[in-house]
Amino acid sequence: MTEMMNSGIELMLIGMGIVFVFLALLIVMVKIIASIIQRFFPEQPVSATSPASASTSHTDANVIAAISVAVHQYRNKHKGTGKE
Amino acid sequence: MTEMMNSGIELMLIGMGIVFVFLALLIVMVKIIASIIQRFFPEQPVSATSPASASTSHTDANVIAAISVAVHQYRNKHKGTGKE
Amino acid sequence: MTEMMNSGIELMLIGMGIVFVFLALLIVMVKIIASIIQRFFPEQPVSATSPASASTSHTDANVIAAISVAVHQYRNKHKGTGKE
Amino acid sequence: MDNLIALWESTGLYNFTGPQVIMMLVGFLLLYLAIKKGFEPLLLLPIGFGAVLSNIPIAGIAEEGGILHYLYFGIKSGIFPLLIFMGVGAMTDFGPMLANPKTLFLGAAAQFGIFATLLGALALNLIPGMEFSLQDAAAIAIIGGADGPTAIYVASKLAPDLLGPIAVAAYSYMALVPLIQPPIMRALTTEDERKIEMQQLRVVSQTEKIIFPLMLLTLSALLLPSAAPLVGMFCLGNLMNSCGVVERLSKTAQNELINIVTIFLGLAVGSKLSADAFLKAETLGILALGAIAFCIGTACGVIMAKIMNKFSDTPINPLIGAAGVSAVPMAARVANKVGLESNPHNFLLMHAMGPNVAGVIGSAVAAGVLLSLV
Amino acid sequence: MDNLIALWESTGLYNFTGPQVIMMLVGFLLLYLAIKKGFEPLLLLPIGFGAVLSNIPIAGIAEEGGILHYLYFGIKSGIFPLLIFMGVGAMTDFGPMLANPKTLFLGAAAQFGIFATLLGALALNLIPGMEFSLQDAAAIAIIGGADGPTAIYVASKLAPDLLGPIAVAAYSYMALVPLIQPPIMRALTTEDERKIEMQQLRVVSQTEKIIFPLMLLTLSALLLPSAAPLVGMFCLGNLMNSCGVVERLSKTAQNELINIVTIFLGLAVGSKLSADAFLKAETLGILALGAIAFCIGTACGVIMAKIMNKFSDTPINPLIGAAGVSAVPMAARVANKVGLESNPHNFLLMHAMGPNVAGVIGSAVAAGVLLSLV
Amino acid sequence: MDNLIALWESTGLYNFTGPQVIMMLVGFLLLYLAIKKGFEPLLLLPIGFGAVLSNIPIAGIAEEGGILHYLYFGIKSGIFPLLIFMGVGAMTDFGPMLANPKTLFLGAAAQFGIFATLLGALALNLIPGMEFSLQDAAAIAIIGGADGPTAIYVASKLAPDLLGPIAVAAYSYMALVPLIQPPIMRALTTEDERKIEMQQLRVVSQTEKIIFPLMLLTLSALLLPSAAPLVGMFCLGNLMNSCGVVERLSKTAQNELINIVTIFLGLAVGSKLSADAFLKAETLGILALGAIAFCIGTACGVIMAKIMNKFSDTPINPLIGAAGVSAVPMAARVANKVGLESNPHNFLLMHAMGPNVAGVIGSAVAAGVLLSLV
Ligand code: NA
Ligand code: NA
Ligand code: NA
Repeated sequence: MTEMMNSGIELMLIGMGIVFVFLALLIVMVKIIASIIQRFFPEQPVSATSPASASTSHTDANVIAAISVAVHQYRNKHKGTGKE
Repeated sequence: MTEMMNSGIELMLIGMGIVFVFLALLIVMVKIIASIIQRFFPEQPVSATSPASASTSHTDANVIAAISVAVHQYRNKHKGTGKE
Repeated sequence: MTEMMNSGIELMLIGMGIVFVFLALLIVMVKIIASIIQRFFPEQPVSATSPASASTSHTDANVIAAISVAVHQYRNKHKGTGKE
Repeated sequence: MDNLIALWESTGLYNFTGPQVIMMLVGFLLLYLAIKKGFEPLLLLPIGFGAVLSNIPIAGIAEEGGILHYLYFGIKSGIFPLLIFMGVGAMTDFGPMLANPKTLFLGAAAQFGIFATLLGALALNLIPGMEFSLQDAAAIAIIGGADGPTAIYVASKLAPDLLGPIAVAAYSYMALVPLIQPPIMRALTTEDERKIEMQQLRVVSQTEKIIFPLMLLTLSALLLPSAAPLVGMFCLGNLMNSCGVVERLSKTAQNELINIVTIFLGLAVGSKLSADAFLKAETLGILALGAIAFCIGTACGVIMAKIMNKFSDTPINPLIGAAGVSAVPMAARVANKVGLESNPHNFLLMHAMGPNVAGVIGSAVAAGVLLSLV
Repeated sequence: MDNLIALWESTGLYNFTGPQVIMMLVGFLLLYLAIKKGFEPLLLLPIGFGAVLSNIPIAGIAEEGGILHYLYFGIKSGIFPLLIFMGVGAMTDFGPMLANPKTLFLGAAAQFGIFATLLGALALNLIPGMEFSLQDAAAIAIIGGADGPTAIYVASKLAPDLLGPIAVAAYSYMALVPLIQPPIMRALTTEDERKIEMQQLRVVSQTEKIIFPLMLLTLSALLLPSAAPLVGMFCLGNLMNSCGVVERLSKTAQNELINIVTIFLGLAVGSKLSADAFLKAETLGILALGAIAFCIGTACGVIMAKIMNKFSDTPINPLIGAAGVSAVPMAARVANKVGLESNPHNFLLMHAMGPNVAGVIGSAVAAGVLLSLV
Repeated sequence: MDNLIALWESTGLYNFTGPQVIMMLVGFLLLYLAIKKGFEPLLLLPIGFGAVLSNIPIAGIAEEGGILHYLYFGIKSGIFPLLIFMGVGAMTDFGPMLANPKTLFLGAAAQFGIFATLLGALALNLIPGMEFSLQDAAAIAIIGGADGPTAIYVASKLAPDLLGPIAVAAYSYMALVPLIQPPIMRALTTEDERKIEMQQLRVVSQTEKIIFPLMLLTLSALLLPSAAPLVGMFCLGNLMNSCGVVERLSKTAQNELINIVTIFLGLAVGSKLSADAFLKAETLGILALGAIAFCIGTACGVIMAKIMNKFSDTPINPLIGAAGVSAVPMAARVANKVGLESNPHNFLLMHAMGPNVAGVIGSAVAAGVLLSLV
């Protein structure tokens, strides 16, 4: 019994140790990779707003309402077929 | 041979008996459940017509025609990709 | 070694022979079937242009732009849910 | 030269046997029926193709090590028919039946087709050349259940050798329901009866739809555990759909999973259409008995509906009794169509869906009886 | 008459044992929790249904030759949990974690719940009637990882007899995260701490997202190969998604494949909810220990975050530490919600996703330790 | 302390062998080619990942009891490549070939790449360190078929030890078709030949498209049953698509089913990229022979097209002969692109699809010859 508890405590210490060492190493590596990429292979971050959303403002509200109805109905019909 | 026919007849009687007893019990239980639910846990049955369909009448016919074309084309293209 | 090469050469000759004979037979059969079908069961080839595309020209450009935006957004949202 | 002779001796032309040729033609016939005649193509196309593949000599596609041999394990273990039944359950709406539960009796009556066929199969033993054991007779009888996965499940347990013809007969006659049923329905009903309009069905709450499959499974567990695998998987699919919280799983069970299993199941059934198993007098007997089973089931459903109409407060159109054989949703559509002929304003479809799904339950119960007593 | 008696003796009514009835009720309870209470329905519905099916007498659905017995092979071989982990990987976005890598420490700290529970399980041996081996204790402890597939994988290797209760506990407590965590989080933090706003996360490039899973797998291969099956399948899914060139495969892994496997896995787990395995004092112990594991994990995550906030240049809201237990994305949502209570303009969701996915990695690493040393 | 030592002895760092490290690097190289260079990513990504996973020491992912070991059964049994071939069949349109059936000769000619490579592999035996049996040579030769599932199917039957390198070579060279083919095509044709415009293809009726797969299967059954599993599953997929009545099944075969099997097949192929099997002189031989096979196949296709152009009433652009190697649809696109360089108004794509799909049939026939005679 006490022996098993001792094993358990040892397991706890080793286990938490490994978890921390492993994730600490991961932090170091993530940082190294990030700095390498930012220095040598910089990427242009893509902006989240799509150009499509901008052009929407020019269409009048009635049209948009109609479309949302149509898409809604289409989506429902779509679901209804149970094929996709 | 006759023995097998006898088994068969017995099987028929027992079988149809069980089928009827089973489904009769099911009827009883369905009715009990239905009355319990209707008495103690009444639900508001959701109307089948969605609010979206009502607003459709306000959009003019040309717009609806255009939308149905668009959705039709979209659906075709959609199929065409063979990915979904 | 030489024996194996001999086997290989024989295999090459037989193999290419069979491939050609097989595909030649296929050509013959395809032609026979095609002539039988064209003579006895002619089909009306369906035209590729759908009637829907014709009616599009009657809707004004603003509506079409709005629709393409809507479908585009719908498709994106559609993708975004990751359910289909 | 030796190689050329070896090659010739490895051709199909050299090795084909007459029976194999006939079975390949049977396979092509099934493909023709599936594609050109629209006979249950989802099943008969893979079954027909499987028959063609498995009768190619030398290739050994249905023998140890061949792909169809591996796929057959899915039937032997019961996994494929049960998964299909789960998908069918997910596609089933018990609403119309719950709104009018006494239609369950129609689903019960139509199962007489099963047990009458059982006697018929035993009687066929009188004809020389036919030899059906009680197991065989039970497996054939289940064709009368008009339910593909149930028939395959029962046949794979009781008479695997007859699986091929039984499955083919079951799906063929299901496809022929629009031809088989109407004459019987017209013969057993009067014009006035066919005109009967039924009361609109009440709306069924979601809670009832959730509780029903659980209740059905419980009843099966208490009374007829041998039906529990079939009933259970059917109820699982139904619950996944009706509960509304696992839409992902329900959609997958109704679409991708059932499609994948259908391809595999069809091919595996086809692999049992070997000359040994099919080109026997018994096969003719099975085909004849299957047709009889559908006819008797239809007739009993209609007669039961006539009797119930006599004693019920609300009117019951006897045509919906025919839908009790199951063959979902074909039989319900047939009832609707025959009803419209007599009364163009009488839409029986939803009323016929009640006995239709009741027929599925009825034949699963009958399958349980056969599995436990035979 | 003999037949009638045989039939009666083949009913469930005749054969049901008390424990089977209780286990069926447990199954129905799980279905109730899944459907009405929304407890992880995708898993608990099939698990509950599997429990019902496998406790039906005579039917033998979970015994040799039954469908659940075949499905269980997918767990015994590790295939099902690994495929689910692959799908989860494909659904995981490591972006927030890569933008703020020190949140990995929060995912590490929360794993103390696992190891504390291991000791707790061993301590329970003092209570008469409880008997846990070191393997059992390790399998129970992994509930603290708050990750379903990891728990099932480890339990199937170390203590297959306890698989049923462990899986049920793991998924139940994951569903209860919104109830379990907030009181602990509030008790360990001050109002001011909960108000801390964090800096907006930088945008992470696709290259980093592609390299990360490969790096993680390499590290696991070098240091902890016993975690490599879990980590590897997770990274495969993640790579399929982040690389952008195999969208077909990524979508299938996230949808159809994971759905199919979820149905099968749930049923197979349910088949281990037999009376023999479940109706024991140990099960109560497992349920109690599971709750404790979640509490300790949450507390350690929060405390670690408080410590890091002290020493960090940029502010860290201690609430996001609670997300380190994993339970993706529930725990991150809880952190967000508790944060909004104190500061209605403080959206912690994305900040909490970092420790949340770090918790998945952390528990996979802990699982590797347990698998290699126990 | 003992535990720490045990832990150290269970790390990858302690257990890695040089060859394993090299094979992991090979796996990473394949991932790089798949992701950054776009080399057939659907296959090379899972193959590369499988190579990485299977070379992790201790973890035993590809050994008895590991997930990749179980998945490999799908290749050993032939199930995976045949299911993929079914899906490819469902995606194939035989229309252009049926409109111009003599392009089948181009698909035949290009198979000379297979048989020339067979001789080449046997000749390599002269080099010390290389040792190929006739089986090995045949399995390597099939790379020249430029068809992934066919290559994997044949290799798994004739030379399972060489499966890894053969599959990698087949898919890599298919990805390199746009680099390998154009110089050969230009060298063997004159500017005038490349400018040849071809007559518009007639419309092919649906009936022809339905009959063709059945005819092809029948011919294979009669003449070359050893090719029937491959040809049969391909024709099944094609029939499901062209018949139009089982759209559900056809879509599933083309999408979810092929995607799932692709993931599994790729991982399982990767599991054969072990150091023992890969780090040998023979692998270099296989890679060299594969490149030669593609070159010879391309050249023979072009030459055959030149000959046919001489004797045909209607003009044939020799460039479309190169598409006869299969590598669908890459080779057809290459023919189109090279044609456009000489004549910007000359769209050869549809004309090249004929020999392209003919090449698939041709290599399945060649596979049948090899399987039956070797
Ligand atoms: Na029925
Ligand atoms: Na965790
Ligand atoms: Na080819």
